Amino acid sequence: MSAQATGPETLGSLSDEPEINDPNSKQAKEISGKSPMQIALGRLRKDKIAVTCAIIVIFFLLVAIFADLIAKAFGVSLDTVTACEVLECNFAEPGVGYPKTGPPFYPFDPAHPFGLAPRTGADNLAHWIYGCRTSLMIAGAATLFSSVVGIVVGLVSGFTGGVVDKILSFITDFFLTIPFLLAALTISPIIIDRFGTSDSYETIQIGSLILILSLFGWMTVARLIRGEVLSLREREFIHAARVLGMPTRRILFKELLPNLTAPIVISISLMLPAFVAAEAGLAFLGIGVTGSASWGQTIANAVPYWSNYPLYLWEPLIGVVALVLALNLLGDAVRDAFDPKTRR
Amino acid sequence: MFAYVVKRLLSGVVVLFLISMSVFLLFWYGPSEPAQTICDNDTSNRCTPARLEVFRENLGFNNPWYEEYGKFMKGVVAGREIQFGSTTKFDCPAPCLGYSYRTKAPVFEEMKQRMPATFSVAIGGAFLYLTLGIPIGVAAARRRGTLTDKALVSSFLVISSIPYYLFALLTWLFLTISWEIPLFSDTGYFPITENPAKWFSGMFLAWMALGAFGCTTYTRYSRGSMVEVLNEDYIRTAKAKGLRDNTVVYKHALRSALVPVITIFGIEFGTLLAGTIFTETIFDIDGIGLWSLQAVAQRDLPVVSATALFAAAVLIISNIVVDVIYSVLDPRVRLS
Amino acid sequence: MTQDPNAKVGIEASEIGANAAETGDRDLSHRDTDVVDDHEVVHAPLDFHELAEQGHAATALDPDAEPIITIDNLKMYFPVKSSGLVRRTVGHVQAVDGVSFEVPRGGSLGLVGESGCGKSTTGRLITRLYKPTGGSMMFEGHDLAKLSNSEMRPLRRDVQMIFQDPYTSLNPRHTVGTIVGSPLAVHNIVPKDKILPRVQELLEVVGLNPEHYNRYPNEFSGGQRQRIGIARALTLNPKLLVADEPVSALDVSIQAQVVNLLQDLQREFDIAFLFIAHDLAVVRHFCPEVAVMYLGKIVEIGDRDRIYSHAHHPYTQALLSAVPDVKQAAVGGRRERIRLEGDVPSPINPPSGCRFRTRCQFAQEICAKVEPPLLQIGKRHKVACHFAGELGSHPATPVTTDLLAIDDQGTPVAGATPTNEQLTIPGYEKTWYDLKSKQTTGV
Amino acid sequence: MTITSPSSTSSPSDVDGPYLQVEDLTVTFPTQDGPVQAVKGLSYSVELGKTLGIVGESGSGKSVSSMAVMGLHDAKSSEISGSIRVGGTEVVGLAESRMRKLRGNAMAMIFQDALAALHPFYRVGDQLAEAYAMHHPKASKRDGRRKAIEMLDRVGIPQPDRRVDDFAHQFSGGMRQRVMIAMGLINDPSLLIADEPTTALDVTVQAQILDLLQDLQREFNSAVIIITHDLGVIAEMADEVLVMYAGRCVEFGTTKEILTRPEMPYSWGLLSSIPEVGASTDARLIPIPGNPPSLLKPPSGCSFHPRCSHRDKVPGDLCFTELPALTPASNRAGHLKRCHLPNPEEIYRTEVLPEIAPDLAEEIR
Repeated sequence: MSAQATGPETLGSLSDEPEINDPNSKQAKEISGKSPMQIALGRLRKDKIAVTCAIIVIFFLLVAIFADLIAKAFGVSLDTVTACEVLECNFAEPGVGYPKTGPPFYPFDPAHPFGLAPRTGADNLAHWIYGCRTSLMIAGAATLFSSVVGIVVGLVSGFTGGVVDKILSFITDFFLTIPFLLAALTISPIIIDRFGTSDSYETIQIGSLILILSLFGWMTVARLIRGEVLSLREREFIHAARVLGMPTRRILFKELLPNLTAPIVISISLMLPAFVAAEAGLAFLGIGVTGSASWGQTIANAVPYWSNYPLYLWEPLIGVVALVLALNLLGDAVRDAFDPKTRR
Repeated sequence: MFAYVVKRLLSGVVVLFLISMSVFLLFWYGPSEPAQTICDNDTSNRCTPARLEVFRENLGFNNPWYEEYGKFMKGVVAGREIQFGSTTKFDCPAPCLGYSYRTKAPVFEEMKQRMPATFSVAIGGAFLYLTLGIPIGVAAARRRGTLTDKALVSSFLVISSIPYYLFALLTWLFLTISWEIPLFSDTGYFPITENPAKWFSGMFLAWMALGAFGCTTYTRYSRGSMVEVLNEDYIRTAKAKGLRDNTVVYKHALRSALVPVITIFGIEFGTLLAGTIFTETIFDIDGIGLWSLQAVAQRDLPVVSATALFAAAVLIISNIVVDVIYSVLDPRVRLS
Repeated sequence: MTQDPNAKVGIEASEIGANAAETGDRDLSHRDTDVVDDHEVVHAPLDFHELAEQGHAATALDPDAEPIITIDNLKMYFPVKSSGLVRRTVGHVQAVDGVSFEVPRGGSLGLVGESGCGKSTTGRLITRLYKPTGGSMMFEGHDLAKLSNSEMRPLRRDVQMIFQDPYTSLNPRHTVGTIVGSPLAVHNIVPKDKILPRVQELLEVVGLNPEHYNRYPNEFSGGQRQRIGIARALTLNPKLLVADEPVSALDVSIQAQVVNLLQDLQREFDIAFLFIAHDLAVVRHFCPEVAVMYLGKIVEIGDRDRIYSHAHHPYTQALLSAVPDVKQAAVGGRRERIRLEGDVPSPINPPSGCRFRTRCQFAQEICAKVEPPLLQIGKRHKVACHFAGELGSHPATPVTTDLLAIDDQGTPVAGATPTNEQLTIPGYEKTWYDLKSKQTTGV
Repeated sequence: MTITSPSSTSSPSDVDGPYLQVEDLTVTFPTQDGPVQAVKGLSYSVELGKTLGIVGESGSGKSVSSMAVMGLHDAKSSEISGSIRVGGTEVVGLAESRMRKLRGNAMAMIFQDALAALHPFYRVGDQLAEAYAMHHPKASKRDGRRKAIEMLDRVGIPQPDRRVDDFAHQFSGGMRQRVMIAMGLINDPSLLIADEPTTALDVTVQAQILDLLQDLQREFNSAVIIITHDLGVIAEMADEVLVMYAGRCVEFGTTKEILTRPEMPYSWGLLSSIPEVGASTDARLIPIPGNPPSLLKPPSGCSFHPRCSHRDKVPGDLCFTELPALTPASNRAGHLKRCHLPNPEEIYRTEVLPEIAPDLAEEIR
């Protein structure tokens, strides 16, 4: 009796649904295996909130990527203007320094759809668009760097154990003991002053901000990954890989790493919104990005004008809140999709 | 347990040492001249290069860093003398964290003055969000799956997803600027010993902002933790004993559910105590957070390093306290 | 490789959900990922007689088989650290302490004992998941205990392992094809395009649908996953398989499927098994030879009949009497049961002398003083007990005194020399010590 | 180490009617993929002083049914219909406050995983005393503690007055299960449900626990339900056996009847798929093919037909289309089976037994 020869013929008697039992049938071939990742994505696709949030995030991403094109299409730019050309420069009267066109005192001006900033006369829309780019660029790069560092540290310390683990854990704990905000406040101006020559000031500032955020962002990933590796290491499939004679590098990257997708995706989903918020927060305190457009900086500038010109504050504020909210809710949905036990 | 605490304290001291050294080095090799700040602040004279050089010399910036760091450490342990300008000499008893370049006041004294403000903000806020968040979370967990639960959880999720400082900022803008509600309009720190009513009304808005925001996150933590515990086998055992629902929930489930919440709380409370920078900045409360922000902007090295050390010390201690509490709450945990 | 028709046990699989419902709403959450499809090769008979034909009686012993692996005085001590400021090593868990045995080529040795007795550690030492503290493991001229990891690699093809938990022994992120084929890729045995056919062949051997190589483990039931684990172990054509509790995590009716499959594979591919289990009945069925472990030591070893019908060690006797017996009860009444008091002592500080003495009703002074040697008392039967004897006829005086040159209290006798030379030999001698005549005899 | 003499498991019952009576019990869990009927039309009864064994694979509904007896299913996520009478009180639909008075008092339950089932943060003594105090509102704290020590002593825990202040994790597996039993018996319940009480334990410890349960039952004269997948445990403990498959009772009878003259192919399969320590080495191990069925889409007709190797002996496609009724087996009182086979007794004797126990088959012939 050979399987190939007799396989299909004997099927009928065994099942009430013989057509599905046939291993060679069309259905069986179409239903190819679903990895846990695919299952999670499938769950995510059915989640309406997740889809909405993803659309919002994609919108901001597009704005950030095509900032130049969009600004050109609206005919706005970051260029500094002579303030008194667009602002009311009469210092003796009330409404000092408010724009001559558009909000808050004049009707909508299509040349400046978001209005103009008081005191400087800068275009709000241009600042908003480039602020979005700054925000996502910094948050994205910081997330990337801290994930890579965190994953490597977590993998190594979890898998090797012993002295290496002790040293890496001490470093992780050390960085966790440093209050992030204070450290960022202290370090960022120093780095900027140190390396910021006048022509590349803006790039240096953004770079140093990314560095600082990454410097204080990797520990949670490292801890998460380490914990996960410690529990995975005791799973029998890792023993099986050892018994098969798999080299350690292969075990780390082929056996362990694929099982870390969930914690990695989860920590990215937590980091991205946190970094967007942190970037804006530092700028709000006057210590983050000051050389180029940033939502946080605009918010700080707009607070004194709140009573007369609330729109000036609302624009960047809604930008930050919408982006952070969408990222957070999406992250929450992602976490649910990967771990159905924590379902709300 | 005692050995454990000692061990942790020792490693905490090492961490503090490393942090103070890093701050010191950062400023030492940092680009901006700390002497410039103190020279500019010396309002009686214009800062000439010659005067700057005097300040450099006096502050020890012409000596190697380890020499100065040694002096600093000696000051912390035994106190020392500090000289500003050519004439003024100050005696700085231990623990000497130096004199502020800006105000020329001893840093330790200034810090002591500002601590009550920060502690008032942190303790009041934490009290509010715990007393609100945990009961709401427990109630939601008991009604899990119902419409109320879902509505509550999703609305709290939305609120807690907003960056805290924007939440606080909007609270302040609306309540004091737009609506000018009297109770909230006079924010700031007034010592409780002088005028408790004024202290209360000055703190109230900050507490509200911290409490309302923190309550949403703590509701979610405690709800999640509670839901998990309610699925445990020993809860089924408790029910099988014939215990009342309330006994099951409040005696058997709540104790286990609180353990992870307390862990998170301990660490976050440490961060709060270490300096509520945003809260103090937005509500104009003169505490450690605001102080450190100003010091950074002014390159006031002694103040920055003092706040960094203070913050780290608070975090280390709160971590140890959390671990000890954990081992008391959960008899399975043995500290080693 | 020829196909054994017995290998394909007929299966109709169905979607699962059953496990979840057993405990009510508590476990329903994982149900949607735990869908089981029809993965098994579906052409076995549902006729009882054919089914019975495919079932097996207990495996028989081949007394002339050469040993494939010889374990001699194997030791594994895990350090225990103190909990002070300075973490010193304050003791050792003596998980395995001087174990010696042989596994015959193509045969199977069962390793039984209660949890914590060191049987799983022994299995992991042989597969070199741990490096032994001492002793030797001779396998085809190599001492596995001394090899470095890289020297061990080529030998791993010959020594493979089947794991207990079908849910954690398969990497959830890999397809079945990758899991079963990875040994080939690791050892670079066949070209890449030959891996898939080999994988499909193996899946068929273990009774799974070879078309389902691209499925993920979460789509299979526990029994099917265990088959995948077995296929992976078979990929490299091993000569020795360490099976660590291979059926204890499975449902009763599935256990028999897997035991039959293992018997088929053993016959067809001539694989030697070290079969580790706590279920004495399954071990009796699968293994013609059995070793009983207690606290890191073998207390009794012998062929099936000697262990199950003529046990001489009080622990073996207690263990056997504790197993509930269906047919006995069905015929009427219960067997006599030996009740063991207390718990197994800590392996960090095991009792002196005989480790079982703290729970043994026959224990005397000598048991605390002198450790009983694993003495050969029959053609294929060794026991480590001063008072070895069949149930109800344990001797009143120690049987080992002459051999060890000690008196009844365990004190060395001046002038006398120990006479027994074969105490730690892994296999069996041609001659043995006859308990009745107290003489060394042979056939 | 002592040798205990074999004992008979039955003791005379002096109450009229069974203490627990379950009739037509159905438990349904609504899920996203549709309702799951975990228990369907189950009826059984247990008298005081008697032990009923419930046996089946995972997913057969054995735990679900006894959780329903204890009223431990969440009303929001389960639907229970039928009738459960405990000592004459109808439990289905009973108000929670009255149900609570029965739970832990008239009936108690012992769970499989004692480490998970005991609260990790409270001393075992306090947990025991709590169970006592709940149903003895007048008892003082000291009474509760004394009772706890007394119960720990009763279940054979050495130094009970010291161990009463230990936590669950400080006990060994067997001792922990004894604590669990002490907690179940502290209010002298008339009905005790033991859900896989020895599954996670070693054989020697299992033997201790089973002996203990039997001694205590004789002493307390309670009705006991023991749930297990191990026929050996059933054989030693139970007076009567209920075999469950896919949520239904498929065979019921005295232990001796079920183990010597089973009349349902699933019971045969259970007997043939486990090896025996004492059986002949010629006995074959014959598995039940396939896997347990899904409760979401249970098979048509007889739930067992997809795995049944005797269904071709039933005329027509009865097994595929029609659910067999629970009918009396070959004229012996109290033995019920759910099967279409016309002559199961003969098939078992002539076909099955010679394969799985050649020695026994010889004897009977």
